[in-house]
Amino acid sequence: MAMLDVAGLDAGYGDLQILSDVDLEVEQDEYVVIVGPNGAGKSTAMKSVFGLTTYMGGAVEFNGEDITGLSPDEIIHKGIGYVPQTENVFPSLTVQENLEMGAYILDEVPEAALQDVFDQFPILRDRRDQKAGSMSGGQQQMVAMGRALMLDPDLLLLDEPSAGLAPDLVDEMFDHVDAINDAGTAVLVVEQNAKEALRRCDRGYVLVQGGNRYVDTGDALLHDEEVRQQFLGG
Amino acid sequence: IGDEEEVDEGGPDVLNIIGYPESGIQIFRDYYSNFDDGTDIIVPDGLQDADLPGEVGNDMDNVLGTAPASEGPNEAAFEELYEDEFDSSPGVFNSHTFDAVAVCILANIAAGDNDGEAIRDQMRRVANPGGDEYGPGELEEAAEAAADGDEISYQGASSGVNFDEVGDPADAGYDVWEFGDDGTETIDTIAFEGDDPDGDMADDSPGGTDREVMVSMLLPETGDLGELGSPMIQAGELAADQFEGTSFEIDLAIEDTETDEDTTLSNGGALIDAGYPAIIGAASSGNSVPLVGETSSANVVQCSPASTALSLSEVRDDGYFFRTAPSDLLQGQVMAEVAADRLGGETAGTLYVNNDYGQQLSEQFIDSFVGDQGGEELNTVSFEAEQGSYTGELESALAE
Amino acid sequence: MSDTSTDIQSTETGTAADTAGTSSDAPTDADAVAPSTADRTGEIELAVDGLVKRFGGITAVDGASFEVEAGSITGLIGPNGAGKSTTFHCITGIHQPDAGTVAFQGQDITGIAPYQCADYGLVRTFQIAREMANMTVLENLMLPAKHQQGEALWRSVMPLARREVEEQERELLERVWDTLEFFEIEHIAEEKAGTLSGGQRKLLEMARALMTEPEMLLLDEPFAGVNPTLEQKLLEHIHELRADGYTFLIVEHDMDLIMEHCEHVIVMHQGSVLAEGVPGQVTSNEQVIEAYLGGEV
Amino acid sequence: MSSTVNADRRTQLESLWEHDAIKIIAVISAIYIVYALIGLILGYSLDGIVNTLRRMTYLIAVYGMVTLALNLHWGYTGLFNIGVAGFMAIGLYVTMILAKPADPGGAAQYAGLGLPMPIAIIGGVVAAGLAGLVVALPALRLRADYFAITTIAFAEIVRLGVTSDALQQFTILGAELGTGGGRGLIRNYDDPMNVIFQLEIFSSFVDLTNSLFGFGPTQARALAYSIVLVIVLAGIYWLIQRTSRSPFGRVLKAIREDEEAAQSLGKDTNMFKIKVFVLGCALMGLAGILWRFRRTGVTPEAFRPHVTFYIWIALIIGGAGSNTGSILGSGLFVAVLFEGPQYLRRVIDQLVAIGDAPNTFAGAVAPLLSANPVPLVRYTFAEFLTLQFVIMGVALILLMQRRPDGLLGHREETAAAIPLGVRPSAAGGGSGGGGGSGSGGGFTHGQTRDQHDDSDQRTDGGIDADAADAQTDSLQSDISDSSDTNGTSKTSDTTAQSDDSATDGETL
Amino acid sequence: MIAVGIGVVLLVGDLVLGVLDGSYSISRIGRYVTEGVLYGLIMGLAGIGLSMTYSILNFANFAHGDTITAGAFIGWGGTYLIAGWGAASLGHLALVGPQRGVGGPQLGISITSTPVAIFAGLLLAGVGTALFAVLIDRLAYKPMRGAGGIPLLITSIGVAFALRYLITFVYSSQSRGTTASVPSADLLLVDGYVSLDAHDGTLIAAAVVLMLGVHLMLQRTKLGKAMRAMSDNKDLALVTGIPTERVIRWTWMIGGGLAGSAGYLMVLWTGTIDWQFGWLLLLLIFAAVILGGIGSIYGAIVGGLVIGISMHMSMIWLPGGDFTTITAFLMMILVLLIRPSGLFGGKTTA
Ligand SMILES: Nc1ncnc2c1ncn2[C@@H]1O[C@H](COP(=O)(O)OP(=O)(O)OP(=O)(O)O)[C@@H](O)[C@H]1O
Ligand SMILES: Nc1ncnc2c1ncn2[C@@H]1O[C@H](COP(=O)(O)OP(=O)(O)OP(=O)(O)O)[C@@H](O)[C@H]1O
Ligand SMILES: CC(C)C[C@H](N)C(=O)O
Ligand SMILES: [Mg+2]
Ligand SMILES: [Mg+2]
Repeated sequence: MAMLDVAGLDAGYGDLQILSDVDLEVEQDEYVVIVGPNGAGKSTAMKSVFGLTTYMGGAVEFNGEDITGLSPDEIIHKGIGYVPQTENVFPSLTVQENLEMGAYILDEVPEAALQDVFDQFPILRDRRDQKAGSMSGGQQQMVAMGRALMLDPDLLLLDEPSAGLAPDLVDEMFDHVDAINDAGTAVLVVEQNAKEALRRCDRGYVLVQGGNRYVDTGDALLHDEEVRQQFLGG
Repeated sequence: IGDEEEVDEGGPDVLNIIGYPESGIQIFRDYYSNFDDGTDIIVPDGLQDADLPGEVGNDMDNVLGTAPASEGPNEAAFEELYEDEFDSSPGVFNSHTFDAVAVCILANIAAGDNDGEAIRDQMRRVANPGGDEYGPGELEEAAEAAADGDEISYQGASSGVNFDEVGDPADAGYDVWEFGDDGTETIDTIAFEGDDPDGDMADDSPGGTDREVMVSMLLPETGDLGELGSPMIQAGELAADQFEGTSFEIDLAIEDTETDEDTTLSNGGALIDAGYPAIIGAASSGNSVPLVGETSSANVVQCSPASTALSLSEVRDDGYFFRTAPSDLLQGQVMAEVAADRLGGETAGTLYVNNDYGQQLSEQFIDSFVGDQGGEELNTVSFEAEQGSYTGELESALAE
Repeated sequence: MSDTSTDIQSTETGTAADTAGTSSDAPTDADAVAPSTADRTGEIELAVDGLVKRFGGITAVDGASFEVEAGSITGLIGPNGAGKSTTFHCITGIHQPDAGTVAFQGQDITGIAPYQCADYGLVRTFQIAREMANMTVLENLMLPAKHQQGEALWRSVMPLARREVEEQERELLERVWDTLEFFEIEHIAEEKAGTLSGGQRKLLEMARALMTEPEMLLLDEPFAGVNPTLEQKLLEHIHELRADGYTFLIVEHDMDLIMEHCEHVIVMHQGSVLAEGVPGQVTSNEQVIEAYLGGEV
Repeated sequence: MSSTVNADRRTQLESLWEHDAIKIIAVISAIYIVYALIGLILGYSLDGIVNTLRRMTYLIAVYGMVTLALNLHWGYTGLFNIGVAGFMAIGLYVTMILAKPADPGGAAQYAGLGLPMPIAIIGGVVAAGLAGLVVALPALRLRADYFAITTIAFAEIVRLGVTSDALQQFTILGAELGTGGGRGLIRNYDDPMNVIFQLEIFSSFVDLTNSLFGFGPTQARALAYSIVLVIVLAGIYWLIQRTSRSPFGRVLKAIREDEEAAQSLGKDTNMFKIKVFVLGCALMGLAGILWRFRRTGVTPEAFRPHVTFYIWIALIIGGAGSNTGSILGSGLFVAVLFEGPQYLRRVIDQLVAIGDAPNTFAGAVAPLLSANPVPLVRYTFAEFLTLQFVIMGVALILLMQRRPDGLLGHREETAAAIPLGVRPSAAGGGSGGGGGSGSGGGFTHGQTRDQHDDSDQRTDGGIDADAADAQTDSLQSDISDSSDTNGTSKTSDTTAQSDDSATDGETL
Repeated sequence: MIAVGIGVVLLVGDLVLGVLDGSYSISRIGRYVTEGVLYGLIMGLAGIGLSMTYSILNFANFAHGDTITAGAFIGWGGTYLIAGWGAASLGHLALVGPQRGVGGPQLGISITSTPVAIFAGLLLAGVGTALFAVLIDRLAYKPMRGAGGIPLLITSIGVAFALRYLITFVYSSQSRGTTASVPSADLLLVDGYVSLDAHDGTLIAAAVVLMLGVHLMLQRTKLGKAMRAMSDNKDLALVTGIPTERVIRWTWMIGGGLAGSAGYLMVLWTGTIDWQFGWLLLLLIFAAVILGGIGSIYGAIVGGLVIGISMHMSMIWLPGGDFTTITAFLMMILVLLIRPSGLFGGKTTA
C-alpha cells in the first residue's frame, strides 16, 4: 500500500476538467518526480492532492485514508507539506515570520526546525528580518522551501523548486531534496530541470495533456529515446 | 467644553437657531452641556417640536419660538375638531394642511371635474374674498355651495386662506411660543396684513354633484421632517373627513416624501400618473421646489402646507403652485422683532441648517434685525444636518 | 522611422505605416539603419555605466557597468540576489537608478519612463510573468504593437478614420497569429491569459515582448519553468532572430544553456560586475566559480 | 411535438438572444409591459400609463448614461470611481450658472451669465471633464482603493462646497454668480427643450400625443424629452462601444490588468488613464445635466453619495465590462429596485385591505408570542418604504453571491476593432487553430528564412498573399498530420509535441 | 509639495501670531483640540476594525458604518433595560425608546448615576456586535470567499443598505436623546477654560483601554502575524496550514467589537442616537484609515486623531460647519500626495 495513492483522479477548475484518470503513487521514503510539457497539468495534479482544485472523481488516499474534501490545514496535519510554483512567500512578512507561519498549526515555533532551515539556507539567517517580498526571485524560493520544512512532513510536494535558482543553489537544492528524502520524508517533485531530477529520483511520471503517459524509474525514463526527444529537450 | 464668563462678556445677546428637530436635539444638547450661559435663543417653526426638551434633557426655558400661526378666523373651530379626533392639540402646520386639503377639495367640486387645470382656475374662486364665507366646521355646506357653482370664500383654520398673485397666502399670522410642561405654548400672536388677494381665476364654476373627488397628500412620514409630517397628515385626513355627509366621495391618497428629493419626485410622479389632479405637499421647501416642475408640467395643482422658502414665490409654475404656509419673508421680520423687542437683544448670532429653508430664513432675519431693528449681527454660521456634534459650530456662532 | 515599420511598409499595403510613421518621435536617426543589415554587429547596443540602486539599507545594484554588443546574445548571470533583475528594472525605467547612466544605441536613456524605453526599441520580460489575466491571449498579443492608430481615441471613434484602424488591426492580427504559431500556443488563443499554466505564461510573456518589434530584448529568466523541448525550439528562434539583427540580453541560471548559446557572458555579484567574457573564460574564473557555480564545473 | 423541434426553437431563440439590440429591446419591453399592467391594476387612465412609462424611460435613460460612463472607467480601465455624483454635480451646476439669466430678478435668485443653452451645456460638460483632469492628475498615481476613496472624497467636497456659504454668491471677472448654497438653484431660464420645440414638427407631435393619449403640450414636451434622452443614450452607447472595441480600449483593459507591464510594452498608460478618466467624467457631467436641468430647481442634496451607489448597483446588475449590460442593468435597477417596491406596495394596497399597524417594532413582534403575526405583517407593510432599501441591499448581496458577473453572465467584449478569433488570412478556412509549425514571419526582418516547413517561401518576411496561401497549405497538412499522430500516441517526430498541445485545447 | 509646506508654515505661523497678539484665544484652540481628540478617538477606534477587514479580507467595507450604528443600538438597548427596568415596557426599552417619550434623559442615564448600566451596555455593544459581525460574514461574505476585493466591496454596499434600513425598521428612524447631563471639570488654560465632562472622560478611558487591548492581543498572539500573512496571500496562507476561516472569524469579531464599542461610546459622548450616524461617520473613518495607512492599527488611531483635530481646528480660519468635512478630506488627499500609501503605510504594525 503506497503512502500516497492517487487513483483515476479527475480534477480541474470550476467546470473545466484538466486531469483525467491520473494515477500517482508515492511509497514511504520514495522520491518521485513528475515531468511534462507546459500546461500538462503537473501543478494541477499537485494542487489536487492538496485539495485546491475541483474534485471530479477518482481517489486520493494518504496512508490509506481518503483525503479528498479535507481542508489544507487538515491535510497538513496528516503530514503533507506543499510549496506552490509561484507566489509562494508572504511578501510583507519577514523571512523569519514566513518560516514561523510554516509551523502555524503548532503551539510553539519549533526552534530546532527553524535552526535547521537556517543551516540549510544560511542566507535566510542573515536576512531573517528582511521582508520576503523584497528578496530576489531565487531567495524567495528558498524561503518557500524552508517554510514547508518547518513541520517536518512525511510527504513534501514541491512544484518546480529549482526554477530561478543559481546553479550552485540548484545543485544544493537537489541535495537538500535528497537529504530530506534520506531523512525519511517522501518527496513528490514537479521539475522542468527534468534530467537532473530524473537522475536523482526513484521513480518518474511523465504527464501529458492531463493524463499520465509514462511511469518508470528515473533512469529508464532518462534513457527512453521518445521521452528524451519529446520532453527532455533531446 | 465651555467657559461662561468669556461667552457672557462678548457673545451675542440672542442666538437664532434655525433647523429641524433631527439635528436640533444634538445642537441643544451640545449647547446645554458646553455653553449654557443663559443666552436667549430664538427658533422658528422648524424646531417647534414638543418632544424637544425631553430629548435634550433640559427644560429649555431660555428658548423662544416663532411659527406661522393658526391665526385664521376659525382657528378655534379647527382646534376643537382636531382635539375631538386625536385627543391632542394640533402642532405646527397642522391647520395649514387642513386648509390646503379643504381648499383643494372645494376647488375640485367647483371645477366639476378631476382636472388639474380647471382646479387651478377655481382655487382663488373658492378661497379668496367674494361669495359666502365658510369655516372648517362648515365644509359640507361649502361643498354644496361650490357644487351649485356659487363663488365662495373659505375661511381657514390657519388664516383667511386668500391667495395672492403668486399663490402665496395673502395674509399671515405668527405665533410666539415657548416650551412648556407639555409641549409648546403660544404666548403671543402677531398678525400681518400681506398683499391683497389677487391673481387669475375662473369666472364661473361648473360645479355638479355625485362624483368622486380626487386629492392627494405627499408629506413626510419619515426622514428629517417625519416628526412634523405625521400630525400634518392626520390634519389633512381630518379635512377630507369633513366631506363625509356630501354627495362627493373623497379619494384621498397619501404618499411619503421621506424628506428626500428622489422619493418626493417618484411618489409624486406616481400620484400624477394615477390621475390625482391636486397634490398637497411637500413639507420641506427643498422637496417642494423640484416637485413643482413635475406637477405644473402635468397640469396638476400643488399646494404646500409647510414650505415657506422665498424661492417658491418665484418658481416657474404656470400658476399651479399654491401654498397655505406664508413665505419666510415675514417670519424673518417676526423673529427679528422678537429678538430685538421682546428679548432686548442688540447683538445676534445665527446658526442655521444649510438648506433652502435655513438659508433664506436666516437672511430674512438678519436683514430685518439689522435693517429694521438696528441690531448687530455678530456671527452667521451654517451647519450640515445630522452631524455627530455641533460644538464647533456653536463656538463660532457664540464667539465675540 | 524605425526599421520595423519600414518593414511593414514594404510588405503590406503601406497605408497603415504611412500614417503611423508620424506618431512616434522616439527612435532616432541611428535606427534608420535597419538591423536587418546585420552589419551593426560589433557596435555597442546597450551601455550601462556605474549603475547604483539602493533599497533602504540594501544596495541591490552597486556600480554595475557593462556593454552589450549589437546583434549578440549576451548572458547575464550571477547568484540569486546579485541584482540582475534590479538592473533590468533600472535599465527599463521601472526603477529610477540612484546613480549611473544607461545608454541605448548611443542615446542616454537613464531614468526614462518604461513606455519611452519600449519606444526606443528596448523591451523586457519579467522574471515572474505579468500577463493581462483577464484578457485573452489574442488580446494580450494585439496590445503591444507600436504605432497603432487606433490608440488615438478619435481615430477609433470617427467612422472614416475607423476604417483605417480596422485595416491596421487586420494586418496586426495576422502577425499575432504568426507569433502564436511560432510559440505553439495557438490552441489557447482565445483563453483568458490568467488560466494559463506557469510555462505558458512565460511563452506569452516573450511573445508579447516580440510583438513590440523591439531591437533589443531583455529576457529575465525566460526559460525557468519552460519545458526543455520547447526551450530548445525557442532558443533556435532566438538564434534566428539574432541573425535578423536583434540583440538579446538574457538572465539565466542554466549554465549549459549559457555556455551553448551566448557569445558573451556578464557575471554579476553583489550588485556589480564580477567578470565578463566568452563563456569558457568566465566559467573557469576562480571568483565566478566560488561565487556562483559552486564547486561543480 | 418532437423534442428536437423544441430544441431547435430554443437554440433559435438563444441565437436571437445573442444580439445585444434584441436583449435590450426584450428587457425594456418586458419592463414596459409589466408597468402597463401595474398601471391597469391601479386603475390608471391611458395618459397615466403612458406617463408612467415615460418616467421609466427617462430614468432608465439617465441612469443608463451615467452607468455607461462608469463602465468606461471601471469596466474597461479599472478606475474605481465612486465620486460619480460629484462630476454630475459639476456639470449641472456649471450649466445652470451659465444659463441662468444675468438679471437675477427676484429676492431668492442668483444671477447667471445668460448664455444660450447649447453653450451652457458644452460649458458644463467641459467643466466636468476639467474636474476629472484635476482629480486625475494627482489621484491616478495612487493605488486603486485609495484612488476610490479620493474620488468619493472629491464628490463630497464638491457637494459640501456648493452647499457652503462661501460659494453661495461670488464674483468672477465682474460677473455675479452663485451656487445658491444649501438652497440650490431655481431654474429661471426657459425650458431647454425650446431649442427643439420651436421646430414646426413639434406641433404635430403635440397633436399626435394629444390624440393618442390625451396629452397636453407640457406632457408632450416631457415625452419628447424622454425620446431625446434615449437618442443621447444611444449616442453615448455608440461612442463607448467604439472606444472600447478598439486599440484604445485594449490599452485601457491592459491598464486594468497590469499597468506596469503595459508600460513596459510601450504604452504611455498615464496619458490613457487621464484621457479616459476625463472622457468618462465629461459624460457623467452630461448625464448630470440632462438628468436635472429641466427641473424647477436643484439642491446639493441631490448629489449625496447614495446616487453614486445606485449607479454602481446598475452597473453590477448588468455586469461590468459590458456596455449592453450597463443599459440593461440601468433598466432593471430602475424598474425593479428603484421604482418597483413602491409600485408593489401600491398594488398590494389596491388588492388587499391592510389594517392599522402598530407603532413600533416591539408592538409588532410581541403578538408573535401568542402566534399572532398580523401586527407584524401590518407593521411591515406600513414600513414598506424602509424595506425598499433593505430589498435593494439584499438584492445586491444575492446578485454578488450568485451572479457576480452580472445578470448577463460574464460578457466582457473583446477589445479590438475587429473580431479576433479568426485569422484574417485563414478566414473561410475555419478557425485559426492547428498549424503547429508556422513561421514567426511577423517579426522577421527581410530575410529568407527556413522554418520546419520548407514550402514556406517568403521573400520579405511579411505577410503577403503568397505567404498566406502557403500558410493555409501548411495548416491543412498539419491538421491531417495531427489526426494521424493522435491515434498513435507515441510518435517522436518534432511536431508531436505541438500536436499534443494543439489537441490539448480541444480535449480540455 | 512645496506649496503644501508653505501652506502648513503659513497656517502654523498665523496660529502662533494670532495667539500672541490675542486674536485667537488659547482656550478656544484648546477646546477645538479637545473636541477633535474626542472625535478622533472614536474614529480611530472604529477605524481599527475597518483597517483590519480592509487588509485581511482585502476589501473596503462600506457596511462598517452601519455596524457601528447597530452596535450602538444593541448596547444602548441593554443600558436602557438595566437603567429603566420597570419604568417602561420592555419593548420600548430594548428598542432604545423608538417613539421617544421615556428615554435616557428621563431615566437619568449617565456614567455617574448609572455606571453599571453604562458598562454593561458597552460590554453588550462590543460582544453583541462582534457576534453580529460574524453573523453578517456568514450570511453575506462567506459564500463569496475568494472573490476579489471589488465584488466584496460592492456586496458590502448591499449589506450597508440592508443593515441601515433594517435598523430603522426595528428601532425607528427617530433621533433621540440618550443621556442625562453629567458633572464636568473646568481646566484653566491661560485665557479661559476647557471643560471635560464625565462622559468625555469615559470615552477617553474606554478608548485607550480598548486600543491597548487590541494592540497587546495582536502583538502577543500569532493571530496578528497570521492576519498579515493572510492579507498578503490568502491562497498561500491556506496551503501553509493557517486556519484561514478562524482568522477571518477573529478579524470580524475584533473589528466588529471595536466598531460596536465605538458606536456605543459615540452615543454616550454626544448623548443622541439616530439611525444613520455610523454611515455619516464612515467616510471620515475611511479618510482617517487611509491617511494613517491601511493595515496599520496605529495608522488608524493617528489618522483618526489627525482628522478629528484638523476638522475642528479648521474652524479657526473657516468658522462654522461648512468646511469641517471638506477639511478632513483635503487633509487625507494632501497626505496621500506626499505619502501615497499613508502615514504608516508599508509599515504593517498589527
Ligand atoms: N523593492 C525592493 N526592496 C528592497 N530590496 C530589494 C527590492 N528589490 C530587490 N531587492 C534586493 O536587491 C537584491 C537584488 O535583487 P534582484 O531581484 O535584482 O536579484 P536577482 O539577481 O535578479 O536574483 P534572482 O536570480 O534570484 O532573481 C536582493 O538582495 C533583493 O533582496
Ligand atoms: N486556476 C485555473 N483556472 C483555469 N484553468 C487553469 C487554472 N490553472 C491552470 N489552468 C489550466 O490547466 C492546465 C494545466 O495547468 P498546470 O498549471 O497544471 O500546468 P503545468 O503542467 O504545471 O505547466 P507548467 O509547467 O507550465 O507550470 C493549463 O491549460 C492551464 O491553462
Ligand atoms: C415643516 C417645516 C419646518 C418646513 C419648512 N418651513 C421649510 O420650508 O422647509
Ligand atoms: Mg506548473
Ligand atoms: Mg531576478
